[in-house]
Amino acid sequence: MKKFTRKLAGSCLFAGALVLAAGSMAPAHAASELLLGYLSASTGPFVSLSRSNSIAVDMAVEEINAKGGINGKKLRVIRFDTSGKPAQAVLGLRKLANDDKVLAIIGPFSSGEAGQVFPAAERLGVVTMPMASSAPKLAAPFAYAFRNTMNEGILFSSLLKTIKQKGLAAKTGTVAYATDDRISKIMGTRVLPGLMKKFGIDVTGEVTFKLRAFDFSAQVSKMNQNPSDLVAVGAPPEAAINLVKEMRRQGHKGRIIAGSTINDPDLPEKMGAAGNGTMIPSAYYAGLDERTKAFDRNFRARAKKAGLERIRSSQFDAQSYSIVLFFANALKTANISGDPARLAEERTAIRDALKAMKDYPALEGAITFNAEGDALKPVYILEMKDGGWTLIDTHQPPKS
Amino acid sequence: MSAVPALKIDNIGKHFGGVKVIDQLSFSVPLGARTALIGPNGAGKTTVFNLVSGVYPLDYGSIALNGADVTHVSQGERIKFGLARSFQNIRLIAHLTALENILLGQQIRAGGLRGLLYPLNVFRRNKWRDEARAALCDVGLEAYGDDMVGDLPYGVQKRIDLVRAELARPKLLLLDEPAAGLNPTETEELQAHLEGLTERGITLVVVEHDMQFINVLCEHVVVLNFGSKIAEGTPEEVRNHGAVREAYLGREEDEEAFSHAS
Amino acid sequence: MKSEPMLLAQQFVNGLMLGSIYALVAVAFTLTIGVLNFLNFSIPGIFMLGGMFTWIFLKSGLPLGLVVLLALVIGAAASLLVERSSYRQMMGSDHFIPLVSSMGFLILYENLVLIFWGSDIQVVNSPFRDVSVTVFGLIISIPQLAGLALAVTMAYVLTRILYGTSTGRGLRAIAENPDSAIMLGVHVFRIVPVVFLFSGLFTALAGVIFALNYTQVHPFMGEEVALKGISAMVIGGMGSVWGAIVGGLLIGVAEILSISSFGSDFVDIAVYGLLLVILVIRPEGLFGGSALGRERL
Amino acid sequence: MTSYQTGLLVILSINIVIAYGAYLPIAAGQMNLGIAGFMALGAYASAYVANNAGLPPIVTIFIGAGFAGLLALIVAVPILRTRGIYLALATFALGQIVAAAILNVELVGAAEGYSVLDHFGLATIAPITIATIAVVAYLNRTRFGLNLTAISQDELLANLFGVRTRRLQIAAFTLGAFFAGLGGALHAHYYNYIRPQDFNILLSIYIILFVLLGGTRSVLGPIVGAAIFTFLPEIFRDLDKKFSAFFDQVPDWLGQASAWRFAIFAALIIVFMMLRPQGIMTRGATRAAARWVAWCVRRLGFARSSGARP
Repeated sequence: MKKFTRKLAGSCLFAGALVLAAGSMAPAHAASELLLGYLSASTGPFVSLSRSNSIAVDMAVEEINAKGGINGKKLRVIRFDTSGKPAQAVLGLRKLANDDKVLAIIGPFSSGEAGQVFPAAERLGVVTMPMASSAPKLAAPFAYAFRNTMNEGILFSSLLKTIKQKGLAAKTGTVAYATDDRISKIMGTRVLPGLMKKFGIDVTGEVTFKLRAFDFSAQVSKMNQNPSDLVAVGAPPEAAINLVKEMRRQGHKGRIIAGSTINDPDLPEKMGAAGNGTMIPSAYYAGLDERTKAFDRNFRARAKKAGLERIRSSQFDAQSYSIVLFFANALKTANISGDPARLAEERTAIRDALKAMKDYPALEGAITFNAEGDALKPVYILEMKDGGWTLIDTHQPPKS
Repeated sequence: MSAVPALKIDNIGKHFGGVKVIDQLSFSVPLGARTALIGPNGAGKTTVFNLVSGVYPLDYGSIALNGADVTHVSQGERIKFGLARSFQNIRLIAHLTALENILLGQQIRAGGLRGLLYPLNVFRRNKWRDEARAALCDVGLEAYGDDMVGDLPYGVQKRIDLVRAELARPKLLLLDEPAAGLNPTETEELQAHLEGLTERGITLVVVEHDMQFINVLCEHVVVLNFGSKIAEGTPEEVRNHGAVREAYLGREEDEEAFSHAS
Repeated sequence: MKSEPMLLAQQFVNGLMLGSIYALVAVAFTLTIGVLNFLNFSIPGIFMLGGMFTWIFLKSGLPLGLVVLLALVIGAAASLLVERSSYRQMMGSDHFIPLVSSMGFLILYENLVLIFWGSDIQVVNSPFRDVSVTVFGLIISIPQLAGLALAVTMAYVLTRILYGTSTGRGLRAIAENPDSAIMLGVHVFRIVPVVFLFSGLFTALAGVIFALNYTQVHPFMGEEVALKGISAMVIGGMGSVWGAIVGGLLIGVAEILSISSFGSDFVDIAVYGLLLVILVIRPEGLFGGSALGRERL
Repeated sequence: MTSYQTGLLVILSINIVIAYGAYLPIAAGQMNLGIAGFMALGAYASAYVANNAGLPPIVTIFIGAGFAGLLALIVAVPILRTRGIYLALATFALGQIVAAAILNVELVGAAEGYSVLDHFGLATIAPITIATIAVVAYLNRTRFGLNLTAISQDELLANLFGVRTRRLQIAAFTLGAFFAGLGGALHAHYYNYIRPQDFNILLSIYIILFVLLGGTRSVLGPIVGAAIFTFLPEIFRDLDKKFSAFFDQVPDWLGQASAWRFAIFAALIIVFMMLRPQGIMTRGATRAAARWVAWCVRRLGFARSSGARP
C-alpha cells in the first residue's frame, strides 16, 4: 500500500514533469521560417471534418513552400488539437500565440470554439480565422476575428433568387430547424422565414427538433397536415438526411432547401433518391473549373492515402486551403519578417492586410472581407440529382 | 430506588410482515441499576433496543425515559433524553480514526452551529479532542487513537464502541452483547468498567448471553421469549424460574433456526 | 389533410414506435439496477457498438442475419468486458464506484470507434428503408413495428427466464438480498455475468434496430437514447421489466406529443420534469409493485 | 511559465473548484449528477449581473455562486427525500431541466450563447481556488466534516448520536451547489462566452469522476482527480515531439498516439479504478503522501524540493 502510493506519487511526478517539460520546450524557431498556428479538432466529435481540413492546409503550405515560400522564408504550421472543446481551443490559442509566437491562426473549427476563442484572441492581438463557423455576426465585435465563411442571409437569398428566376414551384414553404444550436436557431427563426416572405413565399408552417434528433415522425406528421412546396431546413446535414427520409416515408413531396449548413459533398449519397431536388447555396463547387478540379483530384489522392472515410473535398476543405493562402498573401503584402521582437506589430499588420485585401482569387472565387470580418464571395447554387450535386446557377458577390 | 424508572416500557408491540416480534411487552428499568435483558436467540432482545432507541416505530404501546414519554420522539432526538446505545455488530465508522469515532459520541453536547464549525484538528489544544483522548486513555487505548478503526482488533473496536456511547454522557445506556467475543481478562475489565459507570449514575441495560457475566454484574433480570416477558427478578430468582428453564433448555436445537431472524 | 383526432392518432403511433427503442434500453438498465443495484453507464457505448457494427458489417456485404448476429455478439462481449473489469473488481466497495469505470468504458468505446471510423454520421444501407404500410390512414413503419414486437417478445422471454429457471431464481435471490443469496448457495459469480449478458444483448439489439430503422449511426448515438432509457426505467419502476417497457413507450409518446404541440424546446423540460416529479412523489415508479427485486438503497 | 502552462493551470483551478461542488455531497453519501446545471446557474447569473449591473466580476461571481446555492437550497428539500441512485437520477433530471430552461431564456441569448464582458486571468482564479481548498480543508477538520463522513458511512448511527443528518445533507448539497456555481462563474469570466449546451450531463459525470477517481475521503482527492483529468490527456498530446526532446530515435507510432489519447485515457481510468476502487487519495494514501513529501524534503534539501510536491 505504501509502496504503491510511493510508486503512484512517483509516476504522477514523472508525468507532471513530462507535461511541463514539453510545455516549456522552447519552440524551434528558425530565423528562416514564418509560423502559423492551426487549431484543429483531430479528436472528438468533429474529427472527420477536421481531419480532412488538415489535408487541405498541408496542401496549401506545401504549394507555397514549393514556390520558394514567402519573403524568402518557408511557411510552417504548428498544430494544436482542441478535441472540438471550447476550453481546449482557448488553451491552444494561448499556447500558439504566446509560446510558439505564431503570426496568425487557422481555425478553430466550430462556432462553439470560435465563441470563446475570439475574445481571447482579441486580447492577445492575433488574427484567428475559422473555416466552418457560420453563426451570424460572431466575428463582428472583434477586430482580429475573420471568418472565411459567408453570411447565411446572402447565401439563402441567392438561392431563392434562383428558384424564382427558374420558375420552380415555390408558393408555400415550411421552416424546420433545430432549437438547441446557435446557427440552426438563427436560421430557423430569422434568416429562413424572413427571406422566404421577402421573396413572396407563403410560410405556412414551422416545425422544430433537437440537434441530435433522429426521429422526425412527429414533425413530418405535422407537416403533412399542410404540405408545402418547399421545406427550408435550418440544421446541420445529419438532421436534413433524417428529415428528408422521414418525409418521403410519410409521403411528403416537398423540395428541401437550406442555407450552407447542410452543405456536404457526400450528402447526395447519404440522402439517396429521397434527396433528389434538394437545393443549397454553396461557397465552393469542386467541378467549377480546372483549378478546383485539380484541387479536388489532389485532395482525394491524399485523403485516400490518409485512410479517411470521406475523400471528396468539401467547402470546409476549400475554405481551410484558402485561409492559408490569405495568410500567405497578407504576409507577403505586409512584408512580414517573422522577427520575434516585432511580433505584436506584425500581427496587426497581418490584420490590416487582410482587411485591405480586395477580390483575392481564391479557390472559391474572388474573395473580400466585409466590415464584420466575414468573407464575401460568389455563391454557387447546387441541386441534388442522381446521387450528386449539379451546379445550376452562380451569383457574384455584391460589390462592397 | 427512585419512583420514576429510567426506562418504562408499557405494553408495546411490533411485527415485521406477519411475524409478531414483540407482543404486549411491559417492563421497567429502575434508575441507577444494572438490568439484564436475556432470552433465547430470536426472543426479540435487539428489537427491544431498536424500539427504545427509535430505529423502528412502535405498532402500539408507549416508551418513557426518566418519566418523559418518547413514543413519538424521532430516533435522532431520543439521545437528548439521555439515551445512548452500543451495537451487537459493532457499528464504527471505518473511514474515521478511533479518536474521531469517539468524537462522534460528543455530538449531542457539542451542539449548535458553533459546535459544528469549531475546528477539531487545527489548534494543538482542543477540549473535545482532549476529552476524547482522556477517555481512550481510561480504557487503555491511547496508542490506537490515530489508527483507522477498520484495521483494529475486535476487542479494541468493542471498547471504542462503548467509550463512544459513554461520551454522549447518557443517563441510560443500552449495551448489546458487550462481552461477546472477549477473553476472560477482558471480560473482567469490562465488568469493572461497567460497575464504574453505575457509580457515575448511569443506568445500564445489558443484552448478554454469558449468564456468568450477568450473575456477577446485574441485580435485575428481564427474560424474553417470543417477544414477550416470561420472567423478571434477581438473577437468582430468574435462574430457578420454570418457564425460563424450559425456554433455554427445551429449545436448544431451535436456536440455529432463529439465529438469522434476530 | 388529416383531422385533428387522426393527427393525434398518427402521433401516438409515432410515439409508440420511437418508444420501442427506449424500452429496450430501459430493460437493459433495469436489469443491472434491479439485480445488482448498478447504474451501468457503459450501456450507451454498447448501444452504439450494436449500431456501428451493423453498419460496418452491412457495408462489407455480409447477409443481414449474420450481421445482426455478429453485432449482438459484439455487444454482449463488450458488456461482459465491463462486468469482468469493473463490476467484479469492485463488489463490496462504495456503491457508486463501479459507475466510474463503466463510464470509463463509455469513453473508451466511443473513442475507439472514433479512431477507426471517424465522427461522421454514417448511412446504413438498410434493406428495410421506407417500408411502411397505411392502416386506416395511419402510416406505420414495418421495421419499427417489428422492433416494438421484438421488444415485447424479448421482455416476455426475459420474464419467463426470471420466473421459470434456476438462473432466474438465483437472479431474484441476489436482487432481494445478495448476502443471503450467497449463503443460500447461489453462485453469484456465475449469475452476475448472465445479467450483463442479457443487458448487453438488449442494448445491442436496440442499437441494431435503431441502425436499421433510422438508417444512420455515429459514435455518439447512444447518449441521447440512453438518457431517455434511464428516464423510462425510472418511470416504469426500477427493476421492473414490464415497467421499463411501458415506461419506454410512455416516454416515446410524451416526447412526440410535446414536440407536436409545443415544439422541441419543450421536450427536455417535459420528459425530465416528469422524471423528477415521479422520483420525488413516487420513487418506486408507476409499476414499482411488480419490481424484479426490492431497491436496496 | 509558458502560456500553455498558465492556461492548463486555469483549467485545473476551475476544475478543482467544481470538483469540490461534487465532493461535498459525495462526502455526505449523495451523488449530485446535476452539477453542470448548478455551474450553468452560477455562470449565467454572474455574467448577467456583471453585464447589466456594472458590478465588478469579483463580486458577481459570488452573486452567481450564491444564486446557484439558493436554488439548491430550495430544491434540496423535496429532492433529498430520495436517496442513493434515486437521488442521483433526480439531480440528473434537475440538471437537464436547468440546461433546457436556459435554452429558452432569450434574456441570456438562449441557444445562441451569451457573451460575457469582464475577463479574469489566472491571477484572480488561482487565489479563489486556493480559498476554496482552504474552506473545504477547514470544514473537513470540523465536526461538520466528521459528521458528513459518519452520515455517508452509517446514517442511522450518526442520527442515533444526535447528528442532524437531513440538515447536514441539505447543507452539503447547498454548499456543493455554491462551489459549482462559483466554478461556473469563473468559467464564464475566463472564456467570456457561455452556451447552455456546454453544461451538459457529460460534464456532470466528468466532475463526479474527478472526485471518485481522486478519492472521496480526503481533501486532496478532488485536487488529484481534477489534476489527472486535466493533465493526463495532455501528456499524450504530441507524444512524438516530447519524446524527441529526450531521445534521438522516435518510433513512428508515437505520432499516432495523439489520436489515441482519449482512448488511452479511458483505459487508464478503468485500470485505476481496478487497482484502487476507493479512489487514489484514501486517508491512508494522504498520510503516506505526506510522509513521502517529508522524506523528499529531507533527501533533496529544502531548496530543491519546493517544486517536487505532487
